Amino acid sequence: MSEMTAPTTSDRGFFGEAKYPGIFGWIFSTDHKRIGLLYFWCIFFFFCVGAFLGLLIRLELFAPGETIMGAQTYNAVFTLHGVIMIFLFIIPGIPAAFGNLILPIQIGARDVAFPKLNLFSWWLYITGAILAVTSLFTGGGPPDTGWTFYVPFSAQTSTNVSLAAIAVFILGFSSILTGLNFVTTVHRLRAEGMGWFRLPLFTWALYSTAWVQILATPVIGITVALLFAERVIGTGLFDPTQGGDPIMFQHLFWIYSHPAVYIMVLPGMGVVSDIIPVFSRKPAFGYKAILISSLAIAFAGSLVWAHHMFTSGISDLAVMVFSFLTFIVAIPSAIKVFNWLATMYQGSILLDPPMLFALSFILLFTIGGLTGLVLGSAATDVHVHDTYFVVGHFHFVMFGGTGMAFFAAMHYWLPMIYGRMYDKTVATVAWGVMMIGFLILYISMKVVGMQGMPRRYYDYVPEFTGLNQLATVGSWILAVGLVLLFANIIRGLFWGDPLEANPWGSASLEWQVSSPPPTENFDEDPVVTHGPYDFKQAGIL
Amino acid sequence: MNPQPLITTTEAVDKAFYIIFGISGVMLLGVTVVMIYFVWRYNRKRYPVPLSQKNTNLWLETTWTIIPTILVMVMFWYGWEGYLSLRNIPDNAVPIHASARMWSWLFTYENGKTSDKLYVPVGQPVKVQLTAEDVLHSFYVPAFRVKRDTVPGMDNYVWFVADQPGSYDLFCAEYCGVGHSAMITTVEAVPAAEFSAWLAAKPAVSDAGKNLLQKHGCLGCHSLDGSPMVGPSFQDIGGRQVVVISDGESRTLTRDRDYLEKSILEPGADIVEGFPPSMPSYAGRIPEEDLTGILDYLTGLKGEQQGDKATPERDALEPVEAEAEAEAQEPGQAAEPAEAAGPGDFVSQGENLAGKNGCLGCHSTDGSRRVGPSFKGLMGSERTVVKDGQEITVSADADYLIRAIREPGVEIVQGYPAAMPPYPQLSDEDIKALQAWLETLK
Amino acid sequence: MSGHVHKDYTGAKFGMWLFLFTEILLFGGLFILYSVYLSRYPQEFISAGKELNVWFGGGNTLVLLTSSLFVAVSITALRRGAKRLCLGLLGGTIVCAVIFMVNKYFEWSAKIDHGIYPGSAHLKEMLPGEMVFFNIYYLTTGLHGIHVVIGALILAWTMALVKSDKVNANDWVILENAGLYWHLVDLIWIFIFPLYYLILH
Amino acid sequence: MTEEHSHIVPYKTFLIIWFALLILTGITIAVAQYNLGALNIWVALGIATLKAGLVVSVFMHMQYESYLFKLSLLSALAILAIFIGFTFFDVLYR
Ligand code: HEA
Ligand code: HEA
Ligand code: HEC
Ligand code: CUA
Ligand SMILES: [Cu+2]
Repeated sequence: MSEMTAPTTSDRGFFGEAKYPGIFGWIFSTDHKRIGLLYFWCIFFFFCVGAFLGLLIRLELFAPGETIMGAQTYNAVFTLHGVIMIFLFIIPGIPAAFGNLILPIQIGARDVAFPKLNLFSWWLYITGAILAVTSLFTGGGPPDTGWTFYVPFSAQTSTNVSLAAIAVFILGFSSILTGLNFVTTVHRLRAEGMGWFRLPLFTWALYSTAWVQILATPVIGITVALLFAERVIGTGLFDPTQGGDPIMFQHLFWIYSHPAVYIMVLPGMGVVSDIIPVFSRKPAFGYKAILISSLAIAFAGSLVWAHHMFTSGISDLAVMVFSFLTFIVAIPSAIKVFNWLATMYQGSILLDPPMLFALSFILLFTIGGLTGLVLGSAATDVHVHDTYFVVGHFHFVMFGGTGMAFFAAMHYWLPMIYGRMYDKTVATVAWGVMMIGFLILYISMKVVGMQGMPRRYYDYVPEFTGLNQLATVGSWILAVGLVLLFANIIRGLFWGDPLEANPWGSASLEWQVSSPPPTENFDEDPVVTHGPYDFKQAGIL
Repeated sequence: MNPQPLITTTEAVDKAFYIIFGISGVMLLGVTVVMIYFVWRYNRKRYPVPLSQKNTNLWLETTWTIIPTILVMVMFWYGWEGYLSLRNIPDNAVPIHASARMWSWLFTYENGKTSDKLYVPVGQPVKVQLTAEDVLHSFYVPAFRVKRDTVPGMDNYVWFVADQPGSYDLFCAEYCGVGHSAMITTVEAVPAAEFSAWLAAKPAVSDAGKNLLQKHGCLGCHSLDGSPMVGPSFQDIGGRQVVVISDGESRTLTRDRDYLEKSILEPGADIVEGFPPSMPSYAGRIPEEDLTGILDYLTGLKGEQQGDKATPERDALEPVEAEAEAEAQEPGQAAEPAEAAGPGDFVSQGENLAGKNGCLGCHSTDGSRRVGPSFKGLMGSERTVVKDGQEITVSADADYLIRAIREPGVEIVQGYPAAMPPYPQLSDEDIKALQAWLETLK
Repeated sequence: MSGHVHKDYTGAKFGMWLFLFTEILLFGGLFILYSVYLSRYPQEFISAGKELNVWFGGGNTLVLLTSSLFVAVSITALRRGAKRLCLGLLGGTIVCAVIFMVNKYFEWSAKIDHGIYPGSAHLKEMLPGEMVFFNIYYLTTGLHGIHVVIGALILAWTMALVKSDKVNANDWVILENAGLYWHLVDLIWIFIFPLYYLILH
Repeated sequence: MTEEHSHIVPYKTFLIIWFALLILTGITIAVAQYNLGALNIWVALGIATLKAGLVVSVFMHMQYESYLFKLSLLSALAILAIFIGFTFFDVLYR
């Protein structure tokens, strides 16, 4: 790419200039990097809270009967764990944090298309988060519905579901604004020479995701709004005694929430697609196939929602159609996996932490995805639906997939943003510990699910004790790994060694600016002369 | 629909499992091996400079699009085939009705017999009709690979066949609130002969009464199985308590014979709470003898229920049940048979009521904590309860029991949620029976 | 590209359109429910639909279509330099919005006086399909009403901008976007009207 | 930014469209008085779609916008149609 600014690490870049003093310089800043960091740290914080709750769940399930909390508390805890992880961590995770930080620089823009809207969307996020937290301590106490809010239970329970519904509505709005911003940015603000097929795959992934955010999220908005109306004014659109149909709630819920799982994973795939070429020193194999599969997943992902409802009493025809389409969506994912592997072929592979996380994404996502196929198949889903097998599946794809991609992005890009490097050895050790804990934890869940242990069970029959204990022990190992990982990266970002220029040897635009990047990213408008993986032209090879 | 010999649901589903796991295993192994191999083979230590910059190969890309497509189609097909086996009920399936509510199951057999465990004959398919009384639940028997939600306002079903006698876990798999994980019971598969003996042990509901109800169209609005339709269900109606609205005032009545007669002849006088005043009067439209027949039947429905599980049929099942308990060892799922049989019918009637009304979904009998306090050692003890925000101590006597069941929201046992629903349908007599049984749980 | 010098009109409009898509899908959720329940309870929807007054609905249709015309013309007016006309038309649109809401108020209060509103005792006596019809009717028109109010507020704000020449013949994209929003409100109503008020008379 | 000064639509066009919209409204109301069975809903929807089309293309200037706009609108509507349509795989065949 164009050599316009010699990468330097001396000045403090965008950290140095602020419109307002102190904290206001952050929470009123419209700079995409500052907003990105606001998002990042909030999301990071909520991940820690959510993970801590996950730890509590595991402790309770260490033995049958009451271990550390009562049934009502347990139900509130897993609901909160799910809501935090989904709406506060994983959906905004990569797009809002890393998308904001990286996307504009990657395509040679000075900011996103609507900087004020971007700031507003962060405010919405934080408002939603505060409301979600408030719902724990007000009204009838913490919601106990599970993150799926199924009626009629959610319409009847005396806990504070109404406030949680408002929170979800607002968070959805925030997610929409981020998506809207990215689509417009990609269409309008690409630098000169940045043709569509020179966009980094991370940008492509975010672009596909953004469309899903725009077109699917409103549906969850209306769904929770209807739930709110059902609770507050008694419009019984889902209430069978008023002629409503509870199954319709599930349709509306999953019309959003299935596409949402691709909102969760597509950006992660984008991160992996950007990291693997850099650490293999090879252009992304099948660039077009990967970007087309991103778009295909975004589109086809909107057609399969009812696979969450195979046992609910939907028609057999619907079961057939949705099962069939579910398998179709697996194909673009498969294409990506194969392309990533092919990228490594005949490369020059360096196992630095970002690459380690990217590779564990491939492994864990494949395991999670393949168990997704078990769920997509009608007969087998009947057995494992709403068991720990499903819990295992989604932790593999969400934590093992997107979570790992999030960590990969942290280790890959944050040094560039902060201008400092973490300790790679510690990161590698932490990664190893995490992987061991992860596999023990979630494989046990899948096995106990196959044996028939239903999910959202506060208590279980004694046959399941052994595997549950194994899982709990796994969660401790995982916890050790995570704490080490986080401590290391925080230490590195604030107190680590100054970063050398373009440390990973990437050909993409975001590594050509100085680090930390200056406020408007580029001193003069960049002109792009080669693709993001063209290591030869970039002078890296 | 099913080819002979009958394949069990377990076999039908497991076939799909093997195929999908098989393919997945191969793919996973392939991906992992290739990944590790590349990392080792093309490590930067070995190749500081990549061997090539190749980034596309149409032939390869087509192959790895087509092969997965074929593989997933295979998976889809077997999954769908297995699903069809779950949906196509064999002709000779025994119909049983399952009603799910927070947080217990009630099974009703064709002859009107009810039970809180699901008894099925070995080797013969059963079709379980599923309804829900409050929120979503899900009928799940892992051993038979069947699961189906119970949805309010909707009729679902599952079928399965048990090919081995035994006791199999039956879980509620759809989250339904605080008692969700306690909504467990068992499928008791017993030899066909034993099953028929058990089923017959109690006189079936007389058909004559049912025919009369049918004839006069009562069953268009009232069910016999406990599910509310336009009007309240006839199940367990005689003698039970009911809250009615008379002239805008709400009061509690016992559904004795006179009440029932008045409800038929003058339906507008007392309206059962929660139902519309839409029943027409039958005064002059029902012959005297038919009315008598109906009243006998309605009051009798209760009498028969109470006789349920009297000694003969218990005997018939004794061995199986003992065996089941030895195997499952579930705390509090069933009281010790010896104890129940002890002080006579009254006690076993109480136990039976506790099972059927779902008390055991929330209360254990072995001292362990569930949603509510354990029944063990309850009667006669000192209880700390919260009333109007004040902590007070009361002793658990007969009167306390009545208060606890009629108005559970008034005195809340300290440390427990106010989650127990009121039970207006339990008559004073029922509560006495419950008490007699509770007394035995020292 | 020197994005920071000029305003990116196309970008701004495109962003607005994207936002309109989300609005369409928000209402889309209600239309999904409508279609499902219509197919389940065709007779009840007809009998319940008869209770709605075509004149209220039809009147409001005229009001909204006219207001849309005003907004559309106001943009041309502004661009041709007729600022007074533009302001007048925008004022007219807001008046239309008020008429619409007053009309809606009378319509709703007539219904509520008849005891037809979500959760009412009278509603509970109706057939299930009719209950669904009225519930979804209140939700849809209610949500639409909220949009009318928001739209009017946006237009009022735009008027202020036009007045102070912040929005002018050379820089009118805010007016354009406010107009787009208002047209969306009209668009939704174009579908609500036949589906609720005219269903098989 | 070349397309800054896009088409200025003359007043007359708007008036014509407005008039057409009124007529179409009249037609829907008129048609609704006849019982066409299941066809009623489709006729009503058809006319509504026509009206919406006029509003979108002229009042909202879609007609003068680039392909990107048109294509996006089309995808949004297609997705909505899919959401409704696919739900019927369940609802119609239960
Ligand atoms: C990041 C989020 C994410 C992702 C990416 C996925 C991906 C997939 N999911 Fe998952 N899913 C969830 C999150 C996610 N899911 C969540 C949160 C739930 C539970 C919600 C709740 O109830 O609380 C859930 C539940 C869920 C169900 C419902 C289960 C039930 O409740 O009964 C189903 C059923 O079909 C399903 C299927 C799939 C499939 C087929 C994929 C596919 O996209 C996977 C595709 C990937 C691969 C197939 C692996 C890679 C491919 C290869 C290595 C090639 C070789 C493979 C072939 C032979 C093709 N998922
Ligand atoms: C991205 C999403 C995500 C992630 C990362 C996780 C992470 C974890 N989850 Fe999560 N989980 C969900 C999303 C996620 N979960 C969802 C959506 C549900 C469904 C909810 C529902 O049913 O409605 C669910 C449900 C769920 C269940 C099922 C509950 C039930 O059905 O009864 C269980 C049970 O074990 C569980 C466990 C865990 C564990 C042990 C972790 C671990 O990975 C956590 C690892 C972390 C640690 C062990 C702690 C590390 C410590 C720190 C980071 C420092 C913290 C410090 C301070 C707070 C000061 N989760
Ligand atoms: C929804 C779960 C639930 C069901 C079903 C239920 N209970 Fe309870 N029960 C509770 C809870 C929770 C409490 C404690 C709070 C309270 O006192 O109301 C309780 C309290 C009681 C008490 C007072 C106990 C004490 O420790 O003082 C009695 C007696 C009782 N229940 C009897 C019954 C009987 C008999 C039935 C069945 C007919 C039944 N319950 C069904 C949840 C339930
Ligand atoms: Cu009943 Cu869960
Ligand atoms: Cu899904």
